[in-house]
Parts: sequence; C-alpha cells; structure tokens
Amino acid sequence: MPTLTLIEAVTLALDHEMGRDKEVVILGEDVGRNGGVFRATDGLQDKYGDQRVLDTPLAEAMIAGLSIGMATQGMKPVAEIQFMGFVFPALNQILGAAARMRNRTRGRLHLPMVVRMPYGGGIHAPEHHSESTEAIFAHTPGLRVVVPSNPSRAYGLLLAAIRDPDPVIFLEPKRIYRIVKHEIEDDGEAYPLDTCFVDRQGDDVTFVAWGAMMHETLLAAEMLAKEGVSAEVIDLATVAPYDVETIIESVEKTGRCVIVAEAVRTGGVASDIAAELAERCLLSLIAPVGRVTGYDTIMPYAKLEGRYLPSVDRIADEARKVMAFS
Amino acid sequence: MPTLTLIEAVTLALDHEMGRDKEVVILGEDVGRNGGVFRATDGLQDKYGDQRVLDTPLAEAMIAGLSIGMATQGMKPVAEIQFMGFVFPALNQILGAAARMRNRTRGRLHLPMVVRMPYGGGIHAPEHHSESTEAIFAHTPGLRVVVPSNPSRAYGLLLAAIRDPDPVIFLEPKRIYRIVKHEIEDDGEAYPLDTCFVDRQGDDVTFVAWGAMMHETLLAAEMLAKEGVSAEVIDLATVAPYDVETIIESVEKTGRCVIVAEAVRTGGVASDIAAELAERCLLSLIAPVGRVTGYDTIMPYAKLEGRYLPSVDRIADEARKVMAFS
Amino acid sequence: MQKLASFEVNYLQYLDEGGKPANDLPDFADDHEVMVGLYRSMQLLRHLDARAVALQRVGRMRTYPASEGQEAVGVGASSCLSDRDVLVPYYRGTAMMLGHGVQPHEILLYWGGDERGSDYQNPLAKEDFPIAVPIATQMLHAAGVASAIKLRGQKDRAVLTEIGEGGTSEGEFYEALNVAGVWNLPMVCVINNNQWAISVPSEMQTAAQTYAQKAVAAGIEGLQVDGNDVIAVKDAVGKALDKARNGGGATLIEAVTYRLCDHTTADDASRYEDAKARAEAEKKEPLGRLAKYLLNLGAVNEKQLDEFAVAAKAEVEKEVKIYFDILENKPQPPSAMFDYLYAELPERFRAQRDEVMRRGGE
Amino acid sequence: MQKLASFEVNYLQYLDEGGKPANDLPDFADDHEVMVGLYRSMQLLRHLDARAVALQRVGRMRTYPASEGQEAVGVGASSCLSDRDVLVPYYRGTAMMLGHGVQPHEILLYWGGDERGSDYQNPLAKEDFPIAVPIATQMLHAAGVASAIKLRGQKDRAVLTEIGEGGTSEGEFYEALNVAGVWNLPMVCVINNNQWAISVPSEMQTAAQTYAQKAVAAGIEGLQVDGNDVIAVKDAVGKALDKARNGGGATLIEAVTYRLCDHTTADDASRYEDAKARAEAEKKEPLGRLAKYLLNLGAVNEKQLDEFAVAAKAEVEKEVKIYFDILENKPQPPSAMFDYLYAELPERFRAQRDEVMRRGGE
Ligand SMILES: Cc1ncc(C[n+]2csc(CCOP(=O)(O)OP(=O)(O)O)c2C)c(N)n1
Ligand SMILES: Cc1ncc(C[n+]2csc(CCOP(=O)(O)OP(=O)(O)O)c2C)c(N)n1
Ligand SMILES: [Mg+2]
Ligand SMILES: [Mg+2]
Repeated sequence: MPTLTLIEAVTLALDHEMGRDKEVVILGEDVGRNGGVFRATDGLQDKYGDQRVLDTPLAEAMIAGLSIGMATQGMKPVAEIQFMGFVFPALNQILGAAARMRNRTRGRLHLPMVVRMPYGGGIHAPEHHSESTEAIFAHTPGLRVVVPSNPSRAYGLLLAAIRDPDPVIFLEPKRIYRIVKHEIEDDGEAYPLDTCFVDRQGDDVTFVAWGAMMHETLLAAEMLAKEGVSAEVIDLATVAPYDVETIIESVEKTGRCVIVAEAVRTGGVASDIAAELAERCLLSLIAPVGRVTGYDTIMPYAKLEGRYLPSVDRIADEARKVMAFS
Repeated sequence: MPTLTLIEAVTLALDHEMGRDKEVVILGEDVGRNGGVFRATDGLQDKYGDQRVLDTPLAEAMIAGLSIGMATQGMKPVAEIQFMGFVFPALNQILGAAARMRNRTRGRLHLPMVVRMPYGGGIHAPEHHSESTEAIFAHTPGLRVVVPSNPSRAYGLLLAAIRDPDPVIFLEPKRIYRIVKHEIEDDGEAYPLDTCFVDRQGDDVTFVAWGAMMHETLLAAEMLAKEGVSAEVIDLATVAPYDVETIIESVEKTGRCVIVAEAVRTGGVASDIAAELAERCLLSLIAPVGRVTGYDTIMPYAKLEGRYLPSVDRIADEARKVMAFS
Repeated sequence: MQKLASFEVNYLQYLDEGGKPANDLPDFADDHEVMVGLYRSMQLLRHLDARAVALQRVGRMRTYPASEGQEAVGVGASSCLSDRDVLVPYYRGTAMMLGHGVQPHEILLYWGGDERGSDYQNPLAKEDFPIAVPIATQMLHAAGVASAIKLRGQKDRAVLTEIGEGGTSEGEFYEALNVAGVWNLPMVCVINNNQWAISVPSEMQTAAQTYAQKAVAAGIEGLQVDGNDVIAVKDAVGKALDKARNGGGATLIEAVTYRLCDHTTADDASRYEDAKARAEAEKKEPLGRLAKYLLNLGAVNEKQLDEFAVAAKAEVEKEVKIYFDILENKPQPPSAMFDYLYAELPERFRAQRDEVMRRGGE
Repeated sequence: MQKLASFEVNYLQYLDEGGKPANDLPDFADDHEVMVGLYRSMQLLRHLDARAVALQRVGRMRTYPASEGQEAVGVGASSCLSDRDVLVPYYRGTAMMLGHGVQPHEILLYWGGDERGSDYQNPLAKEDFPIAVPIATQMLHAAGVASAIKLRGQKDRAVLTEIGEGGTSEGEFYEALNVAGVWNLPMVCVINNNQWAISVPSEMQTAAQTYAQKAVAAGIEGLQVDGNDVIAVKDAVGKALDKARNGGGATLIEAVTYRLCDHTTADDASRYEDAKARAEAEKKEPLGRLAKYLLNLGAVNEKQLDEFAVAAKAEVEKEVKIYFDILENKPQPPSAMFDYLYAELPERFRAQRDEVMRRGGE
C-alpha cells in the first residue's frame, strides 16, 4: 500500500476514476503538460492523453461553462481552478447555471461535474492565493461542497465527488497538501458525502472543523487533554449540505461546542452551525457556542498571515473559555 | 413635503446627491434614456446630462470595474445592476477588487462607490430576477451592505451610502418599491450606517428582519399582539457590518428571538445573527433562536414563488413556537 | 510598418426589401415546400407572440419577450438543425426552440412561471439547453457541448447558439468564441442584431462597425447577413453548420434585423425609441418580404396565405389550451421546488420539503 | 457576398536582432541620453529581478515574477508616461511601475509579503493602481480611470495598462476594450506576449494569428510591435498615448517577446518548455540588442556599459537594504490588517483588532 500525501491522494483518485470511467475528463489552466501548479494532475496527461486532460485557455468562467456543457452530454468533467481566489469570474456559471440546471429542467439535464480548487492560506502565497470562501458555495442550493482533511479522505471523498450526479465543489486545503501521509489502498472505495467524521471522542466539549483546521483542532484537543478536558473532534468533511445530526448528537452529550474555521468570521459556515445549535440544542448547551475563525478582514499577505489564521492557542483558549463559563 | 414610494425615495436621494456633489455619477444598463427598468433613475439624465448618467454597454463586470477606476479618481460612481441575479459576473470585481482596494494600498486609494441593485422575489418576475444573495457580500470584509425597508430609510440610507468613503452594496427590495408611501422632506439628512432601527417595542420576543421582510414581520407582530404576545421588531438596515449590540440588548430583555430573512436558509445573514446570540446571549435565551427564511432551494418561478417566501403565517408560527418552548 | 494580417467582413443578402432576388439564389430557395415551411414557421411564431402578449395583458402570462420582426433569424437558422445537433438558445430564442421541436405550450409554461416549460418532451430537443436568462452564459454552454462532441469524435453533430447584439458586450461571449477558435469546435453562433438591448441602441453598445468582426478576435470566420431575409440566414447558417459538422470549426453570423416590439411585456419602447426609425424598419420586415417572394415564385396564392394565417391561429389556440390545462388542472405541487434540486434530496432538507407540503395551497 | 469592412494588422520593428536599424528610426533614437536611459532602466530591472530571485532562494522573498527577456516592453512603454498619466499595471508589470516612479524596494516589499509595497510614495505613482494579481481585472480599472479623465474633459492625460497574452482569454479583457472603443477612452493597452501563460503556449491560448487583431472586435486600433526592440515599443506606445491624450481614443499594442525565465520562482519551466525554443529566443534578447545599437551609435563604449552594470547592482543593493530594514526594523503591527479595511473601523470589529494586538508576536 502506497503512503501518500493529500495531494498524491488527489492524484490517485483522479487516476483511479479516469481509468475506470472514460467519461471523466480533466480541464483547467496548466493541468496538462505541467500537471497542475501543485502537481495534482501530474502524469495524467501522459497516461490518458491530451483529449482527456485538457489545458484550457486562461478563463475561469470558461472552464466552468465548458464543464456545464460537457456534463449535459454525459461527460464527467473535473475542472481545476488554479486557486480559490480565482474562482470569482466563474461564479456566474457555478452559482447561476451549474447549481440550477437539474432544477430548471425538472431533471431533464443534470451535471455530474466537479470543480476542484486549492484553498485556504498559510503557505505564504501572494495576494489572492489564500481565500476560504466556501460559504458562498454553501449558501447555494444545488451544489455540494466537500473539503478533505487528510489523504484518505481526499481519496475517498474525491471519488465520491466525481461519481456524484450533481455538481460538487471540491476544496483542497493546500496548506496540508504535504504535511501528513496515509497508507492508501487504491481500492476505489468512495466515502459518503452525507456524514461527518468523529475523529476523536470526548465528553466535555465538541470541536467542529474541516480541512486544514482539523490539524490545529486535533492538536488543541491533545493540549486540552493534558489539562483534563476531554474534547470530541468532528470533521465536517461535506460542508454543504452538512450532517447536522452528528454534531447535535455530540453537543447533546458534551453541552459545549467550539467551531473552528479559517474563513472570515461573519457569515461563515461556522455561523450556520452555531445557528443550528442555537435552534436545536438550547437546553443541552451549558456554555455559549464558540467560534474560532479567521478575522473579519482580508487575509493579510505573507508577513502577517500567521496572525490571521486560527492557531492551536486560539482554539484551546476558546475551549477553555467555554469550559470556564457558568 | 412630497409623499413618496420607496423607489421614488431612491430617485430623490440620487437627485439630491447629484445636485449637491458633482462627482456623483450614475452608470448602468438602461439607467439613462430609459431611466432604469424600475425607473429609479427616471428624469436624471434629462436633468444632469449624459455625462453624469451613463448608459453602459451590457456587462456587469465592466460596470463594477469602471466604477472602481472612476472612484480612484475621486468620482463617486453609483452603479446600478439591473437585477441582483445579474451581479454574478461582477463578483470578481466587487469581492476581489472593490472590497480590497483601500486595504491593499494601505489607504492610498479608496473607493467611494455604491452598487445599487433591486433585490428579492415576490413580483412574479422571470427566473434569475428574484435573488437575495446578500450573504455573499456580507461575508466580504471591506464592503458595507445596506437594505432599506421603507421610503424614508431608502432616502436616508442611500444618501449615507453615497457619502460613505468605502464601497457600499445597496440592495433595494423591489417587492415593496411601491407598496407604501412616506412623506419625505428632501433635507439631505443621511441616516447612520452603523445602527439598526427598533421599529416596534415589545417584551416577549425580538424579531430581526430587513428589507421587504419587515413588512410581513410587522404584520406578524400585530397579529401576535392580538394573541397577547408583545413583539419587538428590529430593522437591521445595515446588513454588514451589522449592529449586533442593539439586537443583543433587545434579546436580553425579551429572551426570545426570531430572525426573518428571504434568502436561502443555510449560510444566510440570519444564521450569523443567530450565531452571535448563541455566543453572547446564552443565559438570556429562554427559547431557541428561530429563523424564518427562504427554503434551501432555488427560488421557484412565479407559480410557486409564494410558497417559498416567508409569509406572515410562517413568521407568526415560529414566534408561537418559541413562545411555547419550555 | 509591415502588413501582418488582413481580414474582411462580408455581407450576404438574397432577397431585397421588396422580396426580389438581389443575388443568385441558393437551390433550396426554389423548393416550394421548404420555402412555404419557413413562411409558416415565421407566421406561427408571430401569432404565438401576439397571443402571449395578449395573455400577459389579462394576467394569464408573466413577462414575455416577443420576437416580432426578427422571425427570419431564428426560423432560418433552426431550419438547418438536424436531430443530432444541439441547440443552446438565448431567452429570445423562441424561433429556434420551436424549430428544434420545443412545443409552443412549453414556451408559454416557462414564461408563465412554471419550470416544466423547460422539460422538453420532444426527443429532438432532449439534449437542448433551456433558455438562458443571464446574458451570454449560454455561449460557454454551447462551447462545452461542442467540446464533448469534438472530444468524442462525433461526426455529423454541431451546436447552434444565439445571442443578442447587446449580449456581445459580456466577457463570456468572447471567452466562448476564443475557445471555439483554438479548439476548433463544431459550433455556430448567431447574433440577433435587433438594434436594441432594451433601451440601449447598438451604436452605444460597441464601436465595432459590425458584430461579425468580433470573430476576428477569436481567429474564426465571421459573416453578416440580412436577418430579415430568411434565405440568407438559412444559407449562411446551413453552410456554417455543415462546416462545423465536418471539422471546419466555428462560425459567427451576425443577422441584422430590428426589434419591432417592446423588449418584453415589461418594457415600453416608446420611452426611448424614435418612431421614425421604427417606421423605417417596418418596411424591411421579414414576413411580408417572404410572402412577396413566395407569391412571385408561384409557390402560394393570396388565398393560401390567408389559410395559413387561420391555421397558425388555430395551432396557437390549441397550444394555449394545453397551457391553461396544465396550469389549472395539473399544477406542480409545492414540493416540486425540492424534487429536482439534487438527484436525491439530502436528508438535511427533508424537513423543509415537509413544511412546504404541510402549508399547502397559496 | 458583398464586402462590408476590412481590417489590417501591421507590425513595427526598428532594430533587427543584431541591433541594426531595420527601418527609418524615429527621432528619439538618435538622442543619446534618452537611449542610454532606456538601456539603464532595462539593466536595472534585470539586476533587480536576479536579486529578487536570489533572495527567494534563501528564503528572504516570497513568490516573485521576473521579467527577464521582456524588459524592453515595460521600459519602452512606461518611458512615454507623463506625470499626469495613470498606470494600471499587471502583476508582471515591474518595468512599467519602475518607469512611473515606484521604487524598487516597494516592489520587493510587495512580493516579500508586506502590503506597504503598494503604498507608493513617489507622487508620480500616487494615483497608479497596485499590481493586479487576478488576471485581466486591471483592464476594467484602466477603462474606469480613463472614463473619469474623459468625463472630466481633462486633456493631456491618459491611462496605460498592461496584460499578458494569456490574460487576453479572460472576458474582462474584451469588456474593457469594447467600452474603451465605444466611449472613445484615453487608454493604451500593451499586451506582453511572452509566448507563455505559465505552461500554456500561445498557440493553445487563441486561434487568432496575432493578439493585436483582438482590437478589431472593439473597433479600436491594434498594432503588433517587436517587443524586444525598445525603440519600436516606445515609438508605438508614445504615439498611442499622444493619440489618447488628444481625444483619439484607445489603442491595443501587442509586444512580441519571450519569457526568458520561469513563470515565477514557484515554477519550473523545464517541465514544459522546449530548450531549443528558449535558445532561439535568447538570440533576440532585448538588452544585448540595444547595447549593440548604442555602441554602433557611439552613445556608449564597452567600459561605460560595464560601469552601468556596476551602478545598477549598487542601486539594487541599496534598495535591498531599505527592504530589509523595513521588514526587520519597522514591521507592520498585526493590527494593520484592520487599519485600512474601512476609513474607520466599524465598532463591530474593534474586539477582533484588540485580540490580534493582544496575541502579539507570531
Ligand atoms: C447578465 C445579465 N444582465 C442583464 C440582464 C437584463 N437584460 C435582459 S435582456 C437585456 C438586453 C439584451 O439585449 P440583447 O442582447 O441585444 O438581446 P435582445 O433582448 O435585443 O434580444 C438585459 C440588459 C440579463 N438578463 N442578464
Ligand atoms: C483570474 C486568474 N486566474 C489565474 C491566475 C493564475 N495565474 C497567474 S499568472 C498566470 C498566467 C498568466 O499568463 P500571461 O497572461 O501570459 O502573463 P505572463 O505571466 O506570461 O506575463 C496564471 C494562470 C490568476 N492570477 N488570475
Ligand atoms: Mg438586441
Ligand atoms: Mg504570457
């Protein structure tokens, strides 16, 4: 069994699915000859040819729009947007057209397409290369939004995303592209897109996180364990539509919840989870619902980026705060 | 004092500010000769000429991008996007460029610009003409998002928006463009952009709404009054960054809150308000925080639109539910 | 300075304003059946539009965009489509949609506010796109369908799409043409240059002397035709589709016509349109022109023309009845708003669907 | 078919690859001071780039996009700017920015990850836009600035903007050209056609034979120049800016050059670039070509050229020192992330700013 990083797991899933299903095609900027600026599609053009791994002209609306057209013909386009900060030109196609096609044709046409994007900050990239705007997609019915937090999930969730008959936004936390490795068997087993994963059991406080923030969140949980605080950690994984039941079950047990997200605080997915708890868990909550998020400002450039991202300390502090609440 | 509808109040504010400040220019599709498809700019080109009220080519990214360029030169563009459903092509410019200019130049350049859009459903318009995607803008630091709920506020808030030195997204609830009239003195008095308005005092439950939903919410409050339930009604008005303190103060008094919004439920601004309450009001809350919103689906076409929009009944029911909670 | 490249834009017209041949006619122009068929399609559309507008005035139709004066564009173009081709219409694409098997009552349903109007029942239109309200978005969908055709090596298939002249100002229009060029896609784009984008006249839309020359930016062929001359439209689009089907790549065809009606039922063109310009344009109107040609050709007589009109009206009435019947007797249940959102409704939204159903009728 | 319109795209070159005049030279080409100035600007840029790339290798610089081989484009173009003109650069616009008063250490700061790099201190650049990372967005900003100039009736002002050839595939590029045409805007757009968009070669970007012809779509003038010939660039851009300042409207100028370096320090061109193509391109390189011309002209001798190199290096070192000094001794406080978000920080975010400050150092 190969031991793979998250990005290698992405490549493996793409490779697996292209081998299995000839309708799967990859398109995007620099995905072919160059294998993607992060190498997610490395080697795939050599293996499957330039009619299945397509270097496109430089235009994101076009990439999304082509994918829509191709998908109505039964192809399964897996589009890459080079960085999430460059998806804005494609929003007209993704929010306005892709999310709605099945609904507006009463099921006559549907779109088995995936839009992959490296997302999030923390790699000291230039301006506009660190966005976490999953909330925009999560607020759009008709889409699924999926974020893997480790190599195995990248493999299993990406397979699921490609096989899903509806459009899936697949966000790859690029900060952890290469920080851990998992042994992954290339067995083609997809993960479900309708459940979150409980990655650590605990009794005192429930953490909910996704993507790269799972890393800091698990570290915070360990830190808290040493202080005698038992934290349950949930990986949301499918960010929309998300599995609220598992979260509620956990919070009914722990009575406390801290949601961790890299995105801007106001109007993020973290807020939506908190809102669900405020509606459905009031009697179970023994402390305010905490949110540790990116600040309500523009992700600073490299020099101050570290101050913006939720740190293990900030996460642990928030948990200590809700533990101390009375 | 003239008695004006909401849309007439918009026109009056535009007229006032164009008269007062020659840097104010209007641009958009059909805003000149035709006076806008809703007549918001009616008569202004005749009065101020076609160098200040500009009919643009048909391209929303262009309308936003031109506004940015003009604003850096000290002009005060007031751009119109014909319907909010057509703002998607402009998101690259609004989210990616407009919201960030001051920050990225450390204040060297700033953008005194307004983007006006008719928004929301309920007028039986065609597909794509009924969007309420304010959450996208509210999740974007650097922007202000303002929604008037009646003619006086349209006048006062639009003046404030135009005078604000930073980009403001001004959303006009088109369903109530013409349903009530206010006497408005054209005194050039702007309203503040950092407070919400308490439109009805009450002790049992706090309603928070904005835009067209204020209409149904106030009716629901009246209906509840007859049942002996005293509802406080807050008009959020400035949807981002919003005045959370007034809401918290109210909920600390009433112990109950129902937020009403037309937008899709998941990830809407309503969720963010609920999240704030879950964090800051836990001990005051004697019932779950209710949200009455558009459903998590695509706004149906005219025939089913009425089933989608929050109705007076749905709002009152939710209030009854939180009142009955124990 | 050294000359690097040069480009020409040509203009094609077969019938002059009086319906007289201005050029050597293509073969099909002598085929009575074909030509009468085109006439009757144009006439049906004109009646359908008039009826839809009338329905709107009495509250039985929502906003409706008529095609008056522009019938030759969509009718001529779509008459070249085969059952293997895919149509990606724009919102004023009624003519093309009818020409590829969409039924009039489906069009009425759509503009009447019922999603089922886009669930085309005719197998011919099964893969066609629904109307694109957001301007220019359809261009990229057309390029995407054409990409699928190209990548699969399918012969004898092409994509036809349409856009208004105002829509050419949107970036997505150019993005689609550019990729159609560099990927040599089997795609034909017709520009309905009806001189107006709501209230904005063509001369305020672009400084390009023609819309056809926008093809130069993409390195593809561009051509302008008299859009009130159905023979020119059919000839140009037919050749372009053949070229596309045979690996020859994309073509942009500007059809010059005039919008002899309000933009939609929500518009009042008298606010911005010069009455003289309208009167001038009426003289070039396509239906009367074609009638004259057909009479000269001996393909029809006056009496037959009257019969066609009666038949078109009857056809429209039949479709209006179906439309009413569906709306009144087979309305969508409110839950329909959830039933086509995903292949399977996520668990998470089940409760909302239940609520919609529970709350029932309006 | 009748010919409606025809268009030509011309090519301009003054110096051939060997630095010999290939054409009658414009007057400024005889002006030693001007020509030596251009040479020294190009040389400074090359040294600055080399130094920045070296800094990146040792972890004192983030991702950096060099301009190697393309210096003549931005240096030639920006040498035509007056202090009243506005520059709207693209991200590989170092040459133009330096040419309009941005200081080298500001450019280093920006790519080093410090927002203050865009707070240009030189009054010349005060109204200039910061670098546009999202491709093609700058085109519309340029059109917006040009609109303000036009609406205010300001004479003697124009806007210069730049884009890569890959960037021309984005819709916003065309939207900007189109409005520049129809509004007759005082704007000049230079396309740096360096043959590559990261790994995508020009022939996969468009089927248009030239990028200059994309102007035809907008009804404006388009021209191709040898982008390795600083005289051609300066001549073409100078005339286009003059035309713009005098109410003559917009121009699109394609400068053909070659990217003699990786896309950025994050790229490895050897993965996709043919070594032979690179070797061919090196022969056309602009700096050596200009040196030969200057030597022939008698404007400089070999020894002076060496002295210039030494001076350029010294200048770069001085700027690198300022860069280091700012980063190390005057870092931005963490609260800076809030201090320029709005004219006045909304009350609502005050607590977050406090938290950032409280948490202090990294
Ligand atoms: C993206 C977008 N922006 C604006 C609109 C509103 N709108 C509908 S039709 C129209 C004018 C279109 O003109 P043109 O493209 O010439 O087509 P025509 O209506 O003349 O057939 C506008 C602005 C829209 N539907 N989509
Ligand atoms: C909207 C957007 N999409 C993608 C990118 C990532 N990207 C940065 S540079 C580049 C290639 C640009 O090529 P070109 O326009 O030719 O300019 P050059 O780099 O050659 O100067 C790409 C795809 C971006 N910055 N912005
Ligand atoms: Mg038109
Ligand atoms: Mg390039």
